Amino acid sequence: MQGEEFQEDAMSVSERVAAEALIVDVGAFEGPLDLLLTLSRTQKVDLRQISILALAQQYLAFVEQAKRLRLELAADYLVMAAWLAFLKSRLLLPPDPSEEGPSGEELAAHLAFQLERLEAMRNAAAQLMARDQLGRDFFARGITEDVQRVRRVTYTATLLDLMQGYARIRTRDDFRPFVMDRQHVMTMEQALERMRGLIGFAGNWTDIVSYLPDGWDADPQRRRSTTAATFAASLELAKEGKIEIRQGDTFAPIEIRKRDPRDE
Amino acid sequence: MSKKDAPRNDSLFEAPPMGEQERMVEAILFATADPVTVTELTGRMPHGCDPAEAIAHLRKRYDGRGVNVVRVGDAWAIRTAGDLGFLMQKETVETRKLSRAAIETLAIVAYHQPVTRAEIEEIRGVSVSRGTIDQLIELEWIRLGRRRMTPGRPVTFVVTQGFLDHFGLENARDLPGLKELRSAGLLENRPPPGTAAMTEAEDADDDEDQTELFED
Amino acid sequence: MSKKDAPRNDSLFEAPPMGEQERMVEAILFATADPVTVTELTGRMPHGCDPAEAIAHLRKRYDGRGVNVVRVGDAWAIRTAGDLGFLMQKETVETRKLSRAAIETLAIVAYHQPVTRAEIEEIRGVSVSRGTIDQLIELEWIRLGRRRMTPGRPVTFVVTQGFLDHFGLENARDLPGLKELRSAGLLENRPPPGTAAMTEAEDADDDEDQTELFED
Repeated sequence: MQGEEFQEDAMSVSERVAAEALIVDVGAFEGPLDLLLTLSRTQKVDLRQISILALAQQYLAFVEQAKRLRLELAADYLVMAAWLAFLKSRLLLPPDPSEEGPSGEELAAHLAFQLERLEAMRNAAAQLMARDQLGRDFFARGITEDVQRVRRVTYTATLLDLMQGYARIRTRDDFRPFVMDRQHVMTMEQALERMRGLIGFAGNWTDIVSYLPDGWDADPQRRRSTTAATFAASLELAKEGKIEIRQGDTFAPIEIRKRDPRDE
Repeated sequence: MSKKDAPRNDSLFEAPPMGEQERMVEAILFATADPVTVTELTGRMPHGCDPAEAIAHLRKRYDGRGVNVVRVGDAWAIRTAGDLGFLMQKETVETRKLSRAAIETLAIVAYHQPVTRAEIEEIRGVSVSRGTIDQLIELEWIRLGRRRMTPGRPVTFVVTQGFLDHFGLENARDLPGLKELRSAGLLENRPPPGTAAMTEAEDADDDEDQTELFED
Repeated sequence: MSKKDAPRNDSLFEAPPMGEQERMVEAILFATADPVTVTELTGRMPHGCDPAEAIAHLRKRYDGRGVNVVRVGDAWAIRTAGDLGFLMQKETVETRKLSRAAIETLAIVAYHQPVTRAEIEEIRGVSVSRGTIDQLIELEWIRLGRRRMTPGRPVTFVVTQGFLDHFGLENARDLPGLKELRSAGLLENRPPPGTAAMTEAEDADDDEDQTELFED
């Protein structure tokens, strides 16, 4: 231990300058591990054979000097300093069997591993960046043709569609009256329903024509249909005993009125 | 490595072998976004190169390949071979049923060809939209026939070979006549089984059409 | 030839001859800047084609030429030969210079993937800023991998096909010095001795990070 201390005091001027430069540049370090890696390079040995004890002392000396220069060190540097001081004591003192936790050697080995791994990753990163890179050393196609998504619609029709379509047009005349009739026909059921609603108000004799729905007398077809339906409906109602029908003469207006049950 | 600093024309360095020059032209044509002129190639390649000759070699090399070296104005580029253009498209095919108007129009052309548009309209009882005719022409099922020798010389429409192929007909005269349609049950008012929903919708249309007709 | 799966597919059409298939693959690879997978090629080429075999032929054909057929993960691309980069100064795209932190983080993800943020921080000895990860994700060089099946289920990061493409790697196993690093035990994730409790705390932190990531 004495020897180690002496060694530190015996640092050459250039080493001392380097150490001070380290302190001034502390902002350039990415944390304590980075700093430790830089310090370890001064040992000029393979990282596998590095003396963690020497490194811990270097680090602690660095922190001391920083304090002397009243430089503010980030908290993690101080945490690392505390941990390295602990590690140093573990490495120097004979192991206390009553003490729990990993031995100083284990901790030192892990720190050495961390440093070696960090350095390995830095080398790997450098190798990676030194590779030929796309767009710098080798190149992709300059004129690209994007794949066009074409949505194509195909129309289908079968011969059956065609024939049915033709048949539909050519036979429309055949169907026309049928469909037309429905358009212009009032059925007896419709007339009956209509009259049942109205008959309650027909206390006096009323011309049956007044029961025809509005607008149905303009078209002759419609007038015929609705007249017939209404007449048929009134016969039905008479049969049911709901109304009475009378006609003064041939072709005279047909009149209806509600049948009063008291008349019986 | 670039030898562009080599002094003047009587270069101290020999130009790379033609095979190398060909590789260079190949790489430049591949990576550059625009067609490249020979002048430009000369400027980019090492001193003493002969890009024009390299292009000639490269062009021969790509002859018949999936991509070709083509001339674009006074410049050169690598382009996909014309016959492989279909690979640059991803088609999604959507099948739709032809509209009723189109089917009817097509049927009228098939049964009455050559037929004018006015005649089609007369038979259908409603006007035929331009789009319907266009669609059928685009499908290559109908085409323009001879002009009718009547006043106004209207164009006529006839069905195409493509139409016959599609519908499996030898010629349009093979189409069954009305009598046959009726005996085949195609003229019944009742829709054939399986087409109920469609026919119902059509019936709704139908009614409208007819109202239209009777309002005339 | 390649029609080994023709009978199995019961294809109605015979696949084009291998020479034709090679042309097709050539055209497709030339046309696109991004690597194309065999599956994608199969989807774009006619039924019954064997793009993998066509690629093998094509690769041989372009061996030593100005442009080469290169493998990028499970995809294929055509790239200019690395030795001709000097001709392409004009094409060089100025990329944003990556910070040391970003480069190191990228290397750690590449060599240790799948790797959690806590592990990256453990290796670098400092916390990894959100921006660094974001930048690498934005460059499409890293992406989220599966969650680690440890307490807290932290997300992991892995490198992308774009990363492989950019650095000219066939796959992540081709990373320089990977074997040596592995045999030296430097890619192991050795927990610090006697820090079980601490690791749990880290995992808890991680959880927060993940929430953050997935909320984006």
